[in-house]
Amino acid sequence: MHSHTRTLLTVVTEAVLEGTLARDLDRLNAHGYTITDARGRGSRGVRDAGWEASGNIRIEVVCDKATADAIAAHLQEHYYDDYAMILFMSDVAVLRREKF
Amino acid sequence: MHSHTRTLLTVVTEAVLEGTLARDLDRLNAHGYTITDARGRGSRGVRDAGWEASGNIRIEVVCDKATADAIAAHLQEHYYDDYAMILFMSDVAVLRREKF
Amino acid sequence: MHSHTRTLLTVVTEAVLEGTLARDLDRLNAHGYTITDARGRGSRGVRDAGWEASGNIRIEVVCDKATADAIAAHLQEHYYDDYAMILFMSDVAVLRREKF
Amino acid sequence: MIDPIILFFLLGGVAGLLRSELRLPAAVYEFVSIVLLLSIGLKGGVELAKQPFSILLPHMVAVVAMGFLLTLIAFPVLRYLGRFKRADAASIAAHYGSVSVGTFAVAIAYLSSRQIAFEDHMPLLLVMLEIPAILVGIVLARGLSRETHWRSVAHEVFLGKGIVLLLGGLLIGWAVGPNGLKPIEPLFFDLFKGFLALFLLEMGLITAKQVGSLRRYGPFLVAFGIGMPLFSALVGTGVGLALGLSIGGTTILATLAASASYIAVPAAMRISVPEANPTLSLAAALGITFPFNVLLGIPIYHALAVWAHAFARG
Amino acid sequence: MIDPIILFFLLGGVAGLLRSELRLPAAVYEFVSIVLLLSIGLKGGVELAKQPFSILLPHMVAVVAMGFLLTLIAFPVLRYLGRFKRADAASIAAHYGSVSVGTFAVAIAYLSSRQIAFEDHMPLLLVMLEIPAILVGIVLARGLSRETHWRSVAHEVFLGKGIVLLLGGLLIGWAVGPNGLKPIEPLFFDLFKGFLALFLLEMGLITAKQVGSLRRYGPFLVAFGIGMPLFSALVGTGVGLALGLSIGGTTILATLAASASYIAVPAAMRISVPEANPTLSLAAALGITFPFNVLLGIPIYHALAVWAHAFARG
Amino acid sequence: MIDPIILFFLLGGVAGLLRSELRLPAAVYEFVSIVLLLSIGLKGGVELAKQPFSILLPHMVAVVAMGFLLTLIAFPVLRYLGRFKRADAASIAAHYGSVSVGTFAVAIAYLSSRQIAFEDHMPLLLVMLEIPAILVGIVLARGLSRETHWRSVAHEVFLGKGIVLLLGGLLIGWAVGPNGLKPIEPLFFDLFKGFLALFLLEMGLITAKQVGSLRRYGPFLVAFGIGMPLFSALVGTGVGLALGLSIGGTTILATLAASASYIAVPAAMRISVPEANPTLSLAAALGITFPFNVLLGIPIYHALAVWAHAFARG
Ligand SMILES: Nc1ncnc2c1ncn2[C@@H]1O[C@H](COP(=O)(O)O)[C@@H](O)[C@H]1O
Ligand SMILES: Nc1ncnc2c1ncn2[C@@H]1O[C@H](COP(=O)(O)O)[C@@H](O)[C@H]1O
Ligand SMILES: Nc1ncnc2c1ncn2[C@@H]1O[C@H](COP(=O)(O)O)[C@@H](O)[C@H]1O
Ligand code: NA
Ligand code: NA
Ligand code: NA
Repeated sequence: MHSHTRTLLTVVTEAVLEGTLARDLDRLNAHGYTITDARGRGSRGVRDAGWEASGNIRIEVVCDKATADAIAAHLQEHYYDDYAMILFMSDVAVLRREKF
Repeated sequence: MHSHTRTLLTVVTEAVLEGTLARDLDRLNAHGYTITDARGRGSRGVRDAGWEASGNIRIEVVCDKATADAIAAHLQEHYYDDYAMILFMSDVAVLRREKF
Repeated sequence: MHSHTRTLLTVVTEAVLEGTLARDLDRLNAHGYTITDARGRGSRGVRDAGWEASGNIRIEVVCDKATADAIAAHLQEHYYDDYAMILFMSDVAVLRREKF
Repeated sequence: MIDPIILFFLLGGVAGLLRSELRLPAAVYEFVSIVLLLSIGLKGGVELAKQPFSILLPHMVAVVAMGFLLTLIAFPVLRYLGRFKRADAASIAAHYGSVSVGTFAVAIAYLSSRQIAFEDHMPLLLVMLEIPAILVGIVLARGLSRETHWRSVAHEVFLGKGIVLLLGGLLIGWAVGPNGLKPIEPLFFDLFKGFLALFLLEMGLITAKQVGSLRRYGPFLVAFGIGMPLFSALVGTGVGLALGLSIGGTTILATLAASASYIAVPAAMRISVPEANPTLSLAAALGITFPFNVLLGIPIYHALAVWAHAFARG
Repeated sequence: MIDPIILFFLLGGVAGLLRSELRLPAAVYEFVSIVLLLSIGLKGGVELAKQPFSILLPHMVAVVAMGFLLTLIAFPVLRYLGRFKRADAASIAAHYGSVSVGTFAVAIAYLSSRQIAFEDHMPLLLVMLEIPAILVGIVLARGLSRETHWRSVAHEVFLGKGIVLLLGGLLIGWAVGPNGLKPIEPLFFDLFKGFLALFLLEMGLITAKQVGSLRRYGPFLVAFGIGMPLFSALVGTGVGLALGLSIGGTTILATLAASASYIAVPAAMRISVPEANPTLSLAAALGITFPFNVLLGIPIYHALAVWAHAFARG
Repeated sequence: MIDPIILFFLLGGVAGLLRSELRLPAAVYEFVSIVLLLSIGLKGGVELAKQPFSILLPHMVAVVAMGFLLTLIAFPVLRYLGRFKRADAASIAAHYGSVSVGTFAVAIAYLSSRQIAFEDHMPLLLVMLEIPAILVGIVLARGLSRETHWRSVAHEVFLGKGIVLLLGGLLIGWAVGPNGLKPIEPLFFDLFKGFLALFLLEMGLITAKQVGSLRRYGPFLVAFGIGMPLFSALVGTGVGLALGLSIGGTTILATLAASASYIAVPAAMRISVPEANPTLSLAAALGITFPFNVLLGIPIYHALAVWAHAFARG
């Protein structure tokens, strides 16, 4: 099967950012994203999703490298200092490149 | 540690397909799968999991390349046109190859 | 953007282990982890999260290769035989290496 | 006096249109709808025992026939007037040939807050009316092809959440009778309207989300979403009269006819007619017909039933 | 007349066997069980205040001893007759030495719908009986080895959800007394049976899933899943008589003895005896013993209590 | 006699401190808080209709002024006495200038279980008092800079879950009046205290988690978390007297003043003043002030109101 390489960008951050980030991703040309509810621990302590203020979300965006870099730069500039947030990227193979 | 390379196939699609896909995966020789509930946006608009008809699921299958290709081809043929669905693959290292 | 390579270790296992594994990860020097609720099928049958005893969790840890290997070895030694569990690893690019 | 549950629907709608962050967790929505479905079933089942099957049977048959008929009428309208693709026309027709449990619940609440009696086997008719449209819709989309997996269609249709809970409730209510239900009344009967209020709050939020799709698919869908229920209500009223139902019963049968499914049918169509665009049918059923019925339709159908009964009596 | 809650269990079971898509979201299951556990605790606590501790103490001791005993009897049966591995035999034995809160709730509902009185400190005995079997099970699997982390075992056992809610409810009920509970009665008491119905619906669905495992593990497990509760009920009846419990109280103690845990013990065993196969114990406890007790066992234990009291008195 | 709901809070707190695995699923927490918010709104709305707007308006204005004032007083204390960073001081001040719906609910429960009457428009004042502190907090952190997106702040603040449900409930209650609400009373009124008990159980669990942070941030936060509500309660009592509120109404106004937000304000601050550390304000509001108010504060504020009324009357 003919496949193409794209970048999978994964972000784990505070649930309170969901709306804001959805708008950001739109503006930064992500063709789509997938969100799941999550909990976890990091440098800002335990976030256990027990109630509104303490939930995480895990966002995945499949896009080209340039878009992923732009999103990562944007997140790093605007949210990294003030919010619990990590992000990481990897290469993935996709089938229909026009979707991403 | 001795590890082996396998393919991780990730599918994001409509929750209504869960039962059907579980049967398909079985038939296509996936040794297992993992499902999480998700929401997101893509070419078919926002799917926000507010109620039954608008939820996504995120399926992961770790298997050999051939199986992953077969599953991807099957999904592309049967569901890609009619359902909100994306899929992507990457290589992962596993410890006990006989499990996958 | 300057990025660094780290290892993403993903574990899918029984929800009952959450507390124990969180403590283990702490001890094994993971700087953080992310957990989502999951269900699935594997060699130990269907785990469908219908109630307490049958739920899975999906744990992600981003860390250096050595830590990932140590965690994998620890899990394999202590839990692989007795619990529904799979694990796999892949390389990911991270931005601020000091976080991981 | 306006029913508070209607105001909950409006509250949800307004909050949704203003993009409030309010939303019911999916688990809460499910909890509330499970309790409502069981309540409706139980309430109907209790009274079922009192009726001889010989009276129920003709009603059941008539209602099934009505479900077939409405779907068959809606299809050509959508296909030729609305110029929808075959699969889309079939799917939307199936939604309108079937019923909405939420609308049914509002009609019950409407009548009981006005102390208007109605026949107690209405929940049974609700169940009967849910299914035929799905079968017709599939056949309209597919023809009677061999390829349709009727076994899995039947499984999908008869073992869906809604039917299992409604039928289960009916059977339990029928088996234990009114006294047997006493101990579970506080949850299933006393809280009914409160849960219905929460349900409608969420329905308002969901409805508000359909507005975008509606704008895209234009005026025909809007017109159909209002015209079809009005027409179906006439048919329902006629059937009600013919079956000799009371004014309350006629009102409910008209409401059932007028309502469009947004739970059972979407799920079944998604599996059996996947090439149909689900956004179309949901935009119409949820974005237009549900609010229309809840806010205006039910009082209209009630007036219609009163008028028809007066007319019929002479 | 059959209790409606039993029918909810059957509805769940049938829906599950037919592979209906019906399922309660995990959050709803938790909500319902949290309310049930608190209800049972509160109800017991209210009455606890009336009893002097000097009466309660011997009952508590007797019940703990019974928990030890039943586990110790079940183990060799499973190990030598059933030819289970040591860990599996120990784990299953622990399940049967402990109790099922769901079964207890059904027994309460059974007695109160028949207006049969029972001692009010039964929830306390329920709590007491939950724990000893876990300890015995671990020792049977492990020996009294140094390696067992008793601290974390104790943590797991005493701070599990079930015990905290039951004990917490007991203490709150005991502290505020019947009048103090008035304002929270509508949630915790009036809705009790309704929530129990929803709980049993879900239990039916879960039970149906055990059938596959049962087929695999064969007839011994099925026989044990019926024989053991019958035997335990005899022991429970004897203890009830010896403690001078009423007919209702004896019935409940027999039911407690006969019931097998599927919440506290599985969780504890999974952590402390991980090499035991959880499928085995759940298949027996949920697939056989729970339905057996709920459908047949409780009436049998009631009859047994009536007969034993008649026999004892005369 | 101690209120059982307080004991639920303690149960949650103890379970949390002992690291029990007990926790309410997030969906259950949301369900319970949605019902509570609607209940409070509905109850207030029903009575609102009876009051002419000319009486309400001065109360609303006074309360908004109080919200501004308390935030402006708290800020310098935190900034200069507590040596917090500007953003942190502004954020914490906003939490304390706003209100806690949970504390309000406990105060209502406290008064009604003692049959002490209070003015029925209190929920309206609750809504009014929720918002001004947020605006002040943002301005304190930012200055009146052009960069603040006031549109999105307003959206965040006025369309947050809490305000929508409280205001929505008020409007619905006001529109349908007491008779109209009858059918939904069982869910929203009868279960109120039961749901409040579950809510407080979870609040206890959450509060227990704040202990770690408190230890880290030291004694000033603890002192502030007790001193500030005591001071605010004095202000609230004064305003209550000046507005001519009854003893009950004064108690509630003092409680409102004394309470610190942990829902609306944290969410708004997180978005609008992200550089403020949310752990600080939650540790103070949840870890200190909420338990203080619930366990000791409300009785104190009640005594204060009694004393102040006696004093005022002469
Ligand atoms: N090393 C890690 N591996 C996986 N997830 C992490 C890691 N570090 C942080 N996280 C997740 O990211 C969230 C925010 O991280 P932090 O900003 O470090 O507190 C945490 O709550 C975790 O869910
Ligand atoms: N570029 C993307 N990155 C991540 N997830 C996506 C992307 N595109 C689509 N999705 C997910 O896949 C679902 C279906 O996509 P679509 O068929 O494009 O509507 C969406 O609801 C998203 O959850
Ligand atoms: N090949 C696989 N791909 C993805 N997930 C798997 C796979 N095998 C097992 N799993 C997940 O891991 C859990 C435990 O696996 P097992 O120990 O094989 O029963 C299952 O319940 C699945 O959620
Ligand atoms: Na219809
Ligand atoms: Na037992
Ligand atoms: Na305040």
